Amino acid sequence: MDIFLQNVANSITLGSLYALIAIGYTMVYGIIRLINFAHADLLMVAAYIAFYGILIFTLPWYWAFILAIVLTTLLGVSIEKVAYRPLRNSPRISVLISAIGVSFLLQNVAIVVIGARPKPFPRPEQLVWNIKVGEISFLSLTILIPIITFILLILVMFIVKRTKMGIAMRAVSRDFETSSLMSVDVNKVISTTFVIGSALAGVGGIMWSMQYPQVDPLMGLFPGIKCFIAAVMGGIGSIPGAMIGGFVLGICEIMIVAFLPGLSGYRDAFAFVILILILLFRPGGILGESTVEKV
Amino acid sequence: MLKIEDLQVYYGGIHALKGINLEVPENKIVTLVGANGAGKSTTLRAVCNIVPTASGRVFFDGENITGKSTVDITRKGITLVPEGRRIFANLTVHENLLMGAFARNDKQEIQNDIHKIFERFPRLKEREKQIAGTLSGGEQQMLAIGRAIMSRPRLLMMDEPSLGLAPLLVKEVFKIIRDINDQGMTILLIEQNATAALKIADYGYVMETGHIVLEGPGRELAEKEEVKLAYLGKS
Amino acid sequence: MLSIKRRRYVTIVALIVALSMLAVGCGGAADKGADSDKEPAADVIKIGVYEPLTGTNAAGGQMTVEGIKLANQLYPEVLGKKVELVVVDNKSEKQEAANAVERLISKEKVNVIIGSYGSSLSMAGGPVALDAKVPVIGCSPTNPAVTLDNDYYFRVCFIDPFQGTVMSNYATGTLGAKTAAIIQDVQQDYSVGLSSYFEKAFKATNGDASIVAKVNYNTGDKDFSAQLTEVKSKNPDVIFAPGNFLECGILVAKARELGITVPILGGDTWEAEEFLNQVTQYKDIYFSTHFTAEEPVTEVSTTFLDEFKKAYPDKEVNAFAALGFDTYILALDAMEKAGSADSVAIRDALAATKDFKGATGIITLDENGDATKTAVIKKVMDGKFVYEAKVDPK
Amino acid sequence: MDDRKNIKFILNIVLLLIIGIFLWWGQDNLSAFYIRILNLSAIFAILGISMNLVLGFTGMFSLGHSGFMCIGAYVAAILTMSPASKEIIYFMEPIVPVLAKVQWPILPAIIAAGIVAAIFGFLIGIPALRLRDDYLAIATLGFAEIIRIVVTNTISITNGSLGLKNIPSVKSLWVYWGIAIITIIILKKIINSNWGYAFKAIRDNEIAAEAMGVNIFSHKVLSFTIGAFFAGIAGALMAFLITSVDPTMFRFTFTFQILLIVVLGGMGSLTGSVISAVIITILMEVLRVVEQPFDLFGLLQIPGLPGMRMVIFAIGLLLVILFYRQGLMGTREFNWDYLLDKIHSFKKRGASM
Repeated sequence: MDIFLQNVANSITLGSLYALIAIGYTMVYGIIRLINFAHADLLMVAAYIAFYGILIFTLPWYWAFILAIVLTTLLGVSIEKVAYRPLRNSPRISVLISAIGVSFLLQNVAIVVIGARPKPFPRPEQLVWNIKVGEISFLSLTILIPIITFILLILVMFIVKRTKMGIAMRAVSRDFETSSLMSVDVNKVISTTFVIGSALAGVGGIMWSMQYPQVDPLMGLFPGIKCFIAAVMGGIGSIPGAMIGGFVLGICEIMIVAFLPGLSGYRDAFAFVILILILLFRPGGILGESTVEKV
Repeated sequence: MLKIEDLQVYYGGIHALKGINLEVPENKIVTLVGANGAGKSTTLRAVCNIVPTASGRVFFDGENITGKSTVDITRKGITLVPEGRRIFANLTVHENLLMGAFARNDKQEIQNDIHKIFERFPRLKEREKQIAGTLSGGEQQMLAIGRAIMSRPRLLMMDEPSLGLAPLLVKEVFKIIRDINDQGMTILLIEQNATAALKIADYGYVMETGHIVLEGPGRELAEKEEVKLAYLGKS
Repeated sequence: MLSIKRRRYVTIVALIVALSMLAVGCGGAADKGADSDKEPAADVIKIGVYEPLTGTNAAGGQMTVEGIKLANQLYPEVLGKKVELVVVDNKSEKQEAANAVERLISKEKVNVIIGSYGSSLSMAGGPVALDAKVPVIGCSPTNPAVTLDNDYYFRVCFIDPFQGTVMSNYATGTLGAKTAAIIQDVQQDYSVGLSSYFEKAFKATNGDASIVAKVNYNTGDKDFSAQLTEVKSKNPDVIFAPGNFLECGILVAKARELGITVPILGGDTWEAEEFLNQVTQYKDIYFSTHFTAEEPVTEVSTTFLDEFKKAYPDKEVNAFAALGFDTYILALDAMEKAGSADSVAIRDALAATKDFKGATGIITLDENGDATKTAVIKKVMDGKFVYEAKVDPK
Repeated sequence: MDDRKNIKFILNIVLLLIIGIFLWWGQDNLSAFYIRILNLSAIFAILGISMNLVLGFTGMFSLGHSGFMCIGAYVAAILTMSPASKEIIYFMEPIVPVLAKVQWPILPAIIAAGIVAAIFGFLIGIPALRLRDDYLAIATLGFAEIIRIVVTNTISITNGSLGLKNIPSVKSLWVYWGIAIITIIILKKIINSNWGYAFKAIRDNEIAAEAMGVNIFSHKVLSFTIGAFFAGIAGALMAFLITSVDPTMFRFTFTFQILLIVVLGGMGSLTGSVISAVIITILMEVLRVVEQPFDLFGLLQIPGLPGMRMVIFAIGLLLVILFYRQGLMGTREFNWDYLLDKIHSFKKRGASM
């Protein structure tokens, strides 16, 4: 029983991290139908800014975190301006290649500027401590991250569902042209989307590196792909879907190792198998309606 | 109110508009009729700068608005009900109407206007919280018109509002157009259904492959032999 | 219309110009290489180094290069000629490693090569060197297959079977373990290799049922909670978890966070600041390595230690720097013994290496070209790597 | 026009002859380093054009190339390694008996590598190609990763993460460039056949293509399978060039390098891909300069910057996709007609003056 509860705790930690990052993915994808490959690298950038903020500029951790989120947001918005906006009317393949290019560039600039060697991420003691309940032990983050994820989920849902900008976002996601006929500045709406998405990436990057306290230039690669899978599982474009997808993926990954340790080497393959099955048989994801565009 | 001078548009290599001159006086219904592909939609889209103009000028209230961004143009009081309705299928009826009022900030007035629209289209009221994609064609057309009105435009441009609707609904749509006009809104209407359009229009233009070939008051135009022959399907 | 055609034309011209420049550039570089090879060959001996300076193995590669450079500063000459180091990055990628070795041999005309951290990279470079008959000295590729069937590949480190066995003996002998769990990175030859030798040795002493769990993860994973929970449920006396310091740092820290208190054992890759930083507040973490600063084996060790502290005052002494150091001085020694910088002569001298005193210990190369030498066991204590024991080869 | 045809035929022969002479000369006179780089460019050229067939000519954004390469490399390696080597190298788990005694010559092994990769391409293509654009991209990337993970875990066949070594070494320019040229010719023939027209029709407008009677799905699968076939061949060649393989070689990041080649060369141009494959492979080596530390007039020592090469390539990729989307060649091909026309018009102009 202890083992099972421990595994539940493990699942919650991993699942809520996936969920947090997946929400950012799904925001951006939902509006402009672009797999923002650079999203994964924004995690890395946020982690490094927080890292340098704390260690080099000796900022208190909360300032370092805020700074990291702000700068990551700025970077995310600039990426959209420079690399995606000029391609707004181009084939989707071009934008996708551009996204891959940006991701490639961020990683390699980080390697050149910071170096390829990983660095330990300083965990603020106020946020991270060990909790022991009977035989189960976990970090305070196991509680903190789901709470943050949930708060952000509510916040993002509120923005998208209740505010004027949110309605405009959904309108833009459907139809650029008609939106602009309604006096909606499409560029501004998309920028706002990237503000939210990148800020979420910032938070995600910081949470990720507190949980797995190590930063390196390629650290975004795996969470990036996993969280995209989570977003697809939940129904890409659906914000509660991303949350559910994140948790489901996290739980599945932990449980496959827990119950079938012999197959633990196939853990990543398993995530991809789920992805492909979902794409093929339920492209709307767990929550979404079947909205894959027809020709 | 709207004045178009020698408007030319290219689509890639295709010369779609070959110099259009057109005028829409205040408080009138002006219609632009012509066969499929004559360039009617292109004219409207060029006014809103959705397609770029190669040459020519567009004046609105005497102000040159050629080349201004779509958002700027619509904020000046021009609204287009696009062909095929183009409602936001993923938004509720209510949200669609709110989108129409996007440029406005007067919350109370917006509520009043929504109320008025529901009075005019009771069917929409019933479906207020419903996702717009689930509406029938006719309801969608009502919604598209309602959404356009929500921006309180001074000039309402409509692209084929009767397309794909049952005859009974077509009639209703034209009645609504009349009504709106009666309340003081200027309308530029595009129709393939030339009979009905010319019947309600104060003035009409006939287009053919990028040119305006005929113009005149609506009823007069409807009587002309060549118009009848070409567009009114006289057998 | 015309402008489009002209642009097309311009593009093609630009392309041809670019290509010819490239060709000339390469040719030029080659000529220069050839020139500098003919003329200064009289007074320069070139040692090539191919190491991963970027990519997943970057940290190991960089540490090794630090050691090699240090040795080069200390001993800049051999046979009365200046030694020139040519360092190239292999990006932790195989085809790059093969290119790098080929480049060193045929473009830079090096006499002997050092490298590489990461056995699979060494296996990519090895055949190239074998074809060209240029000897390579490996600093830390521990996979037995590296030197297998390759008369021109040597190494100054011990190999996985030895390392795995050493840790198994240490676990049973000193730590008194009767059961063990293994956590391995299935994508890493190093991790899989060490694990299997550990398993063999451990089963031989403690019986077939003594390995109570064997779980896998993949390079790049960050979450090991499920694997560790599985291991914890089996209550082993020790855990053997060899692998990249990148993943292992997080893994070991996580194990402690989960309340797993039994000793955790690993291999030589753990000796990196990056690993230490992750596990600094924990104890009972042991690993085998090549070198210790606390019990200098030879006088060379002392020299290395002193000089390393002088050259890199803010860095922790590590085995990879020491191994890099040894490869360099071993290369110089071989040249002196051969009395020439001829590659084949160097190879023969290397093959005959016996009781060579290096910073990491006394090195004798066996018939495969592998070093038989003392292994060192270190542990993490008070935020430092501390010398624990020495294990001699049998 | 018959004249023109003859001229073109002769020119083609001459071009091949020139290439042949260059290879013959190069084999004996170029240093092993240049030969290796040229061979590597040949492999990248095959990878580039086979990806271009899928991406540039059929308009399917597949990111699964590294997976098919992986299959090809392993098939070729296992088929050609000597039984003795296999016995030594599979020390974790012995190789499955069926494969233990196999030892094929190189060429059949290369073809087998292509065929096995093509079979996998076919099997993956049938479900995956029901998807489009980014969904297709992410699904194919997923398949490639699954292949790699399976290869890592099936130790008794692939030797797992330990990889394989002692694969027969092939150094001849003739083999690599010979296969590259054959690939180019075959793909050119395909592209100028009815299949090719169907591919391009699908790329430009699926609805229109369907209306014209093109069976969209089967042509997509066809293009994908052909792409996989040549990716497998390239993988086999990679195995023979490096003589050892392991699963980490074939991460999806490798596919991005091929994508770089295709985009820079021009999506939809075979010659573009070949040229950019050669240029990028060479630049990869030439640009090592920027990573080496160097002295500025003995005054300033600029430390080496490992990773700078990849930054340059990333910027290049972005610049091309943002400002010059057609890449080097766009959808054009190098062709004699263009050259002959030029000469012709030049002559005319000369005459009229």
